[in-house]
Amino acid sequence: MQHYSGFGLFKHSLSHHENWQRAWRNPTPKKKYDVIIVGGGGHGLATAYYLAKQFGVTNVAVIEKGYLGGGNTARNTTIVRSNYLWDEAAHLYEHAMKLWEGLSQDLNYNVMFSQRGVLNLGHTLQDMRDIERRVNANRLNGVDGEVLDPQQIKEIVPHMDCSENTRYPIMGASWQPRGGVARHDAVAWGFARGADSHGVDLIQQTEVTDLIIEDGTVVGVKTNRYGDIKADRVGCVVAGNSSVLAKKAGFELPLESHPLQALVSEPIKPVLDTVVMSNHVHGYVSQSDKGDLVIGAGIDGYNGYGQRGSFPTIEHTVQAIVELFPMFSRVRMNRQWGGIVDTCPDACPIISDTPVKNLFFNCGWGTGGFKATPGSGNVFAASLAKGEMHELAKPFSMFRFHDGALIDEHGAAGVAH
Amino acid sequence: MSDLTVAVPEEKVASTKAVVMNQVAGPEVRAESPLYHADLDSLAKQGPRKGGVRLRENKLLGHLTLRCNPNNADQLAAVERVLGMALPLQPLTSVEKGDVSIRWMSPDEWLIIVPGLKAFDVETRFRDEMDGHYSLVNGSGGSTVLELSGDNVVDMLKKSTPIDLHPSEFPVGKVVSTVFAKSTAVIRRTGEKQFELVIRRSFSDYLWLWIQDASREFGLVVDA
Amino acid sequence: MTQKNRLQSGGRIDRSKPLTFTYNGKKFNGFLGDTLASAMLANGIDIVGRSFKYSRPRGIVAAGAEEPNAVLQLGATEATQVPNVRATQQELFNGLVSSSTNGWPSVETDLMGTIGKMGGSMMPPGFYYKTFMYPKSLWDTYESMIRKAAGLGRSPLESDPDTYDKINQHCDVLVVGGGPAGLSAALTAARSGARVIFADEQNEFGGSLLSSKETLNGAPASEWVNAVVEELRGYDNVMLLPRSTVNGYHDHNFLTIHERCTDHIADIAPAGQARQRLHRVRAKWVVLATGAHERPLVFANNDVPGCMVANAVSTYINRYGVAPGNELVLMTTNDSGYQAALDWHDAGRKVVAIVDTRQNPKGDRVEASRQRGLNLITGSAVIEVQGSKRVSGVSVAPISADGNKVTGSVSKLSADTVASSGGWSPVIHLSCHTGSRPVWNDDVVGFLPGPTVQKQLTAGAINGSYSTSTALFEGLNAGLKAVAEVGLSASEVMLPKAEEVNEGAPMTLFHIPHLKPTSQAPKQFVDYQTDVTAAGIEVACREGYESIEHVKRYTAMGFGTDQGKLGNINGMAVAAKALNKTIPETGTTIFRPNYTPVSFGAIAGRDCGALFDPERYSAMHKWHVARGAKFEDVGQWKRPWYFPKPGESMKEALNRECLATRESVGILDASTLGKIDIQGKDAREFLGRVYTNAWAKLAVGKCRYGLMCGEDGMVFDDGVTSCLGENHFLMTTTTGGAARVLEWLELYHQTEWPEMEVYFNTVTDHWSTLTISGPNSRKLLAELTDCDLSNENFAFMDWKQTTVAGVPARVFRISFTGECSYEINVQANYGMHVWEKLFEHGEKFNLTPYGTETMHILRAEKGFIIAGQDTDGSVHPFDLGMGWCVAQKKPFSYIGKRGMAREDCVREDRKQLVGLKTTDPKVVLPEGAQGVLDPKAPIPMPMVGHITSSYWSANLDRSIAMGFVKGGLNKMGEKVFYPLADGTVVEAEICSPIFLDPKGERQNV
Amino acid sequence: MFHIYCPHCAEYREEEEFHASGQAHIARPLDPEACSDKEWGEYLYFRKNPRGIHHELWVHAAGCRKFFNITRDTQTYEIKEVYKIGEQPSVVAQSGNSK
Repeated sequence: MQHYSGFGLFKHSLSHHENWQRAWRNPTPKKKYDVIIVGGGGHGLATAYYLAKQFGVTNVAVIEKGYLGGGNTARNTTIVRSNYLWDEAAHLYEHAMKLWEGLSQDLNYNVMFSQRGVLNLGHTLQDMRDIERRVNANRLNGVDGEVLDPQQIKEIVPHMDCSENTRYPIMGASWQPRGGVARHDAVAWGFARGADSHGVDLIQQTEVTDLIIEDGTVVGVKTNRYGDIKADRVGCVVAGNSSVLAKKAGFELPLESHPLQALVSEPIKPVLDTVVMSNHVHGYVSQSDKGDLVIGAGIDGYNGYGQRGSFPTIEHTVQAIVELFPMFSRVRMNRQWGGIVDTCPDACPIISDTPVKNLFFNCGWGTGGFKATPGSGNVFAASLAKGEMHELAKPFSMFRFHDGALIDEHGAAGVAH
Repeated sequence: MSDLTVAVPEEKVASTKAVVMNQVAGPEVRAESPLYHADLDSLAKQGPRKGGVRLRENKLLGHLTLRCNPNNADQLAAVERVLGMALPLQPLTSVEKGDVSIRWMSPDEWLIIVPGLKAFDVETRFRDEMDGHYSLVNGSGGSTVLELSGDNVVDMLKKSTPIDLHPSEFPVGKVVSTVFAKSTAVIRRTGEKQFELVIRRSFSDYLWLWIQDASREFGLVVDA
Repeated sequence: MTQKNRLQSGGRIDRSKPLTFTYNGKKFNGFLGDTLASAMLANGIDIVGRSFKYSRPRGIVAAGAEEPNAVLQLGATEATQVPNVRATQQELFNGLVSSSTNGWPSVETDLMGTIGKMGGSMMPPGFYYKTFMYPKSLWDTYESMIRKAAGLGRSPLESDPDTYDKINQHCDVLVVGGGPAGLSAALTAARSGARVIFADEQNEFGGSLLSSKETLNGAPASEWVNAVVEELRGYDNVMLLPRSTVNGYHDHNFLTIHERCTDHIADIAPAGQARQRLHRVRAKWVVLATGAHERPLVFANNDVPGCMVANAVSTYINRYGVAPGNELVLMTTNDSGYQAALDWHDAGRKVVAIVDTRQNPKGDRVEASRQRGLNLITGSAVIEVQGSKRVSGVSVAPISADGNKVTGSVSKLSADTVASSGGWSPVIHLSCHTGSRPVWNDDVVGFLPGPTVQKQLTAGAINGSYSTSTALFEGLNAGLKAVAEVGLSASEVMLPKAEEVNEGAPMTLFHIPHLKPTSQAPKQFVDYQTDVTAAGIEVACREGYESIEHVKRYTAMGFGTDQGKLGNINGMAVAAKALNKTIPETGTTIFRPNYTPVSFGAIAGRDCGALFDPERYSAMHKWHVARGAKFEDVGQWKRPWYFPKPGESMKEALNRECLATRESVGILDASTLGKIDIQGKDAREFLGRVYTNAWAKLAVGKCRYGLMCGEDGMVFDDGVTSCLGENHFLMTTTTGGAARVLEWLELYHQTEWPEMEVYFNTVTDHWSTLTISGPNSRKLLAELTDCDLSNENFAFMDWKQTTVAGVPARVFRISFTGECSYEINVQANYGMHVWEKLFEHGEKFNLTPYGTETMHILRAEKGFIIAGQDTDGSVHPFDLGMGWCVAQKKPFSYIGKRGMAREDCVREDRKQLVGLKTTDPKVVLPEGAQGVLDPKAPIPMPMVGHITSSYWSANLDRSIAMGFVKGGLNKMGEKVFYPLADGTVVEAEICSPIFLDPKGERQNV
Repeated sequence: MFHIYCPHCAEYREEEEFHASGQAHIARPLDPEACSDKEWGEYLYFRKNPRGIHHELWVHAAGCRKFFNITRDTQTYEIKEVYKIGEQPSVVAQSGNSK
């Protein structure tokens, strides 16, 4: 793999950048793989990367119906944090956080992971109880976090209205300094380049039309471009399309795919250095390195695969942002878009074996997918390599919805993010 | 006197076994309508007399919600005996006779508005006249009626509700329950430029604030 | 200051109305009818900004929404700053204050520019992904440098003084775009009597007709435009919306229109007026007549100020009376481009040459040029521009027929303006918003609107129909179809006669070749605003970023505030060439709302500040305010939290309220509790199905507490329900749960058990609920009612109908404090009266008003739960130690029963709610503290449960707490430790949550 | 924003008046006690979530407060039909898209 560095840039500038290698190959698939990963989004590519690099399973293909990282990886608001309430979730997301912290160097691809801190605002007494509860749990779980009062918040976000005379005055916040944002596309591309360099075949523009299942065991996939491709194990990491794929395998999932909308302002000079989130007035905002305010809206209440939602959701979010930052009233909204989030009843993901042998699913991340990307890929890779679920993944079995061992993160996952 | 637990003879309530009480106090007791504290009366005296929107609170009326079966002829007949007019069965329609009016709210729900002092009488007569499965609930304290009119009343309403108010879609007599600002309202057209809003008590201060704001560019006239 | 580029005559500006404005601190003049851009050009302002990445000087290239460079900061005061205003869309007003956004120390002499020149070659697309990684510790420093370069304009730092309106609209036909197609569509629809909304982003209707010299019926086109607009104004079924951009096309024909009401008058709206208004439109049919944008060609140094889109040149001359230079070179691949040269020549300026990339062009405009004796160079292209802050000359060379390479020697021409035309791109943005994928058309050389499920029609240039006569005709047909669809018929509209212009075939060419390979040639810009070059796109493709989405994201093409209106197609063409694919093979380009940016204020509308969210009040709210209550937000309700006396701390107030209530009598405004009237012969059975406990035997006149669970067995609400009559109940819910519970009951009644005879109606707002509680509550109430309050007649958990203070009332003897307690319910109109009467008589008993906090303390002393505080959706009744409230023998398997029997729900070691006494009675545990059994254990520490409720109890003179502990119900007396953030560890003992009066005698006194 | 025909009010209203209440036609098991944890879990949580034709439950929350069913394409968001509780859809997905 061609090493990226400032010096490399200089060297290539002398040859007018004519000699850059491809970031990844464009291979024709083999007839058979040890592991096929369906879905070339961030999670799928991370899974492939760790399978090859950490677990030595290199005979791997990632099959993507569109282009790499073209799903929610390309559509989210790039927030990274690990301050989840319940032990199971906190450990999983903190595992991801630790990987984030060395990811650019590990991949030799700058994913611009920027630990500018994440604030979760509290506007009611119950908000503050929940914040205290979560931050205390985080501390004891080894996740950084503290509870701030309005004065401390004002120091971190001087332009936010922390006064008493708002409809829902800010009473405090939880603060995770290690949280932040990352460059979403770079994460997918960095993992893709890394996986490719370890021999993983990345098959784009190829749709998995069906799963080949022989007496209860998956043995491969059918594709629209290359016919059947055999595999010992198949991992499905297709987010919003998981239910559709599960149906082909003959089972249902406890999932509903909803539109999740987001929007950006025009680029403006830096005015906001941290990520601000509020469950109660329901909005969250950060400012990208390009200068846009990146704003997340809520989830629409209906199922939708249309990658767009309803306008009132946008209106309510913008009202929340203007309530928090009255001065943004004259800043202008540039673009809005939608992703498809596959949500579980308990707002926690499914990383699980399935009723079909050797078929594994990694889905149901709802609004929490991007921040988990390296951790999700890492534990899923471990599970696919061994054929049994990784310790951190076990609590997230799809079968918890039978025995009732749910992990209710609605509080921590309150706002879409 | 105490213990008015049963306001009507036992056999009468047998049909529904529901209790009815006269909830109206005597004249010596001060009753405060939902917008009492907005002091509309003095606004009516001192406020501007010209403007595109006029508002009046028609307060302390009897608000009765009737739930019954529109396919039960006996019940329909009973309603006519009590109110002297038939229930409007067409969706989104209303009827009015004298000081009594009926609004279609849902296939099995009607909002009946009568003078405040008549409420108990009407309730009692319903219990006398009507049999079978139905319910009659007094909500008089929970809502109030706003009469809105003026050349710009439609413009003001268009800022507040997504309902299409064009005469072709919303003729006189039509009634809808819908969202109004961030609350809800029952809107009824009583004239070309005249509407009636039934709003909930706990939202009334917010809605009063909203209506003042939405009317500002046209001028708001408060009537007593 | 003189306007050196202003023509002596012509244009739609009002020369009798001069205006002054400032740009970068300098004063300039313009006229009413100018845009900021036309006025800047009139004054010979070449540089309007510096480019984002390379900091190159940039000038105005277009005349409308597609302008990528002239993006300025507006605003005379801090509070009225507006970032990123497109000068080509901003009407000039007197006193307008503008400045360029990038460039240091100034746009004229910019140091970053030199850095850009040097560093530019080190900044290929995605360079930041390839560097700034080592050493890891320096990333923060690198990033702060990157952020310095971020953004264009700046946000105001003060609150917006203006207001923004929102209005809901409904119509039969919404016509988008006021050009010839839109005008004939609107006219046709209007004459049929249909309800029409006609919107255009510009200050006047007419579209392309305003910026050309063409005639209709032999007269200037504007005459026809005026006539049509006049007629439309006369119809009351037509709403005309100039200065209104249809910026979003949403599902089921819902569109948003952004109207700028006062931006053309001043930078702050006149008193009483909204600055902008957002129209939320529901249209039965939509006619998109949004026109097309001309594509500039991609050639070396095509960003030097003076390089413009051909059509923009015509627009400035014809509409604004401005010739943006003296010596013009026009490069075109098609006939329409010639118009710029003709207009330039007719304006008396020098046309240096018309460079046509086609070998032998023919067509009316070509002929017209020849007749005017213009210098026509065919089969050639402008391969490079000279000049830095303004075009000084061009290099022209012959090119191959396929346009891929330079075939001959280069000649240089002197010029100060270069107009280019690569053909037109239909404005299909709106049709893309609802998910319709555009379709490439080789004849149009552009994307056309794709198939859609919306009730949408298109007319004119958006269909690639560029001639005025076709546009008029398609508009007419769209209008006819739309009104027919809504059941109306239109009287025939006579279309005006447009000039027939014969055009030769255009050449499909986007990227002009250079002597050197693209990678080595001077920069050839594709997307000006994001500094994306043809070479950059080639690098991206070379590196394997092959999908057009990858190319766009890797290079940032199309991510500017113009969303690539000029550049996207050119970029796709360059990528297609690099990948040996066709443009459609490379992918489509999807546009999202907004078409052009919209102020957040306009989207928020009036739902901000005091109107952000309703404040719900009880009938006694004004009294609470007068008493100086502090309020708590519970849902949308403002509930009194506590009633501090002057100078009293919160703790002092709470202690006083708690003691007074237990020692004498306190009063709580409980009106916010949800109340649902339930009638019908099956009401009782229904209660049995939605509550976990038994209801079969509850007698008339009795009350009972109930727990409500979901099908998963988890508690979601609770409250007391009273039997008013045999078939008549009054259910109370939590304040926050009221709406949810009512919908829950309706859901089950309507979808599961429709056969049950029961009706539910909310009476929450109807009743005021005044709760007096404490040993003297009976004495107090006795003074206001003649109801027999003796235990014999009126026992605990009874209710009576009576009168209180002369007001008919229902009084419920139920208690959330454990004291003898009466909940007085009166029609809310009398709430204040009764409340005040209670205080008149309550003085002697030291009647004390208390709020939610004291209510919480008093109930916690009794171990009563608060749904939502002591529950979180993951606990069932047994977890709460409330098995007593779960019926086992009810015949019907009520909601929650099966759920709480699942494997995980019957585990022994589930977290269970218990009481907790701190070893040091003075220490109050913080709510949310997490308990552990071994405070010395290493991180991550195994946690056993958290504190849900914790207070100082003045009555017990110690702290009390409730919380969850794994298997806690079997661990009475055992210790739990709470490690706090400050490093201290609080030790507490597990106990019963009933801290006071365990036998429950006080409530029966 | 959706434009939804309420079968009870008999006219189109804006989405703001409605709540989506998830998949339609999920009958509560008649004898919950007889259900295994698996069966109960599937009743509680497992959904079809189709891409394409979907039958869903909505309530006219700010209007007549009645629940009703909608057949909607979850891809185009096109509403194919609206029908009352107790009625069956006439538009169904081919080849088991929605089964």
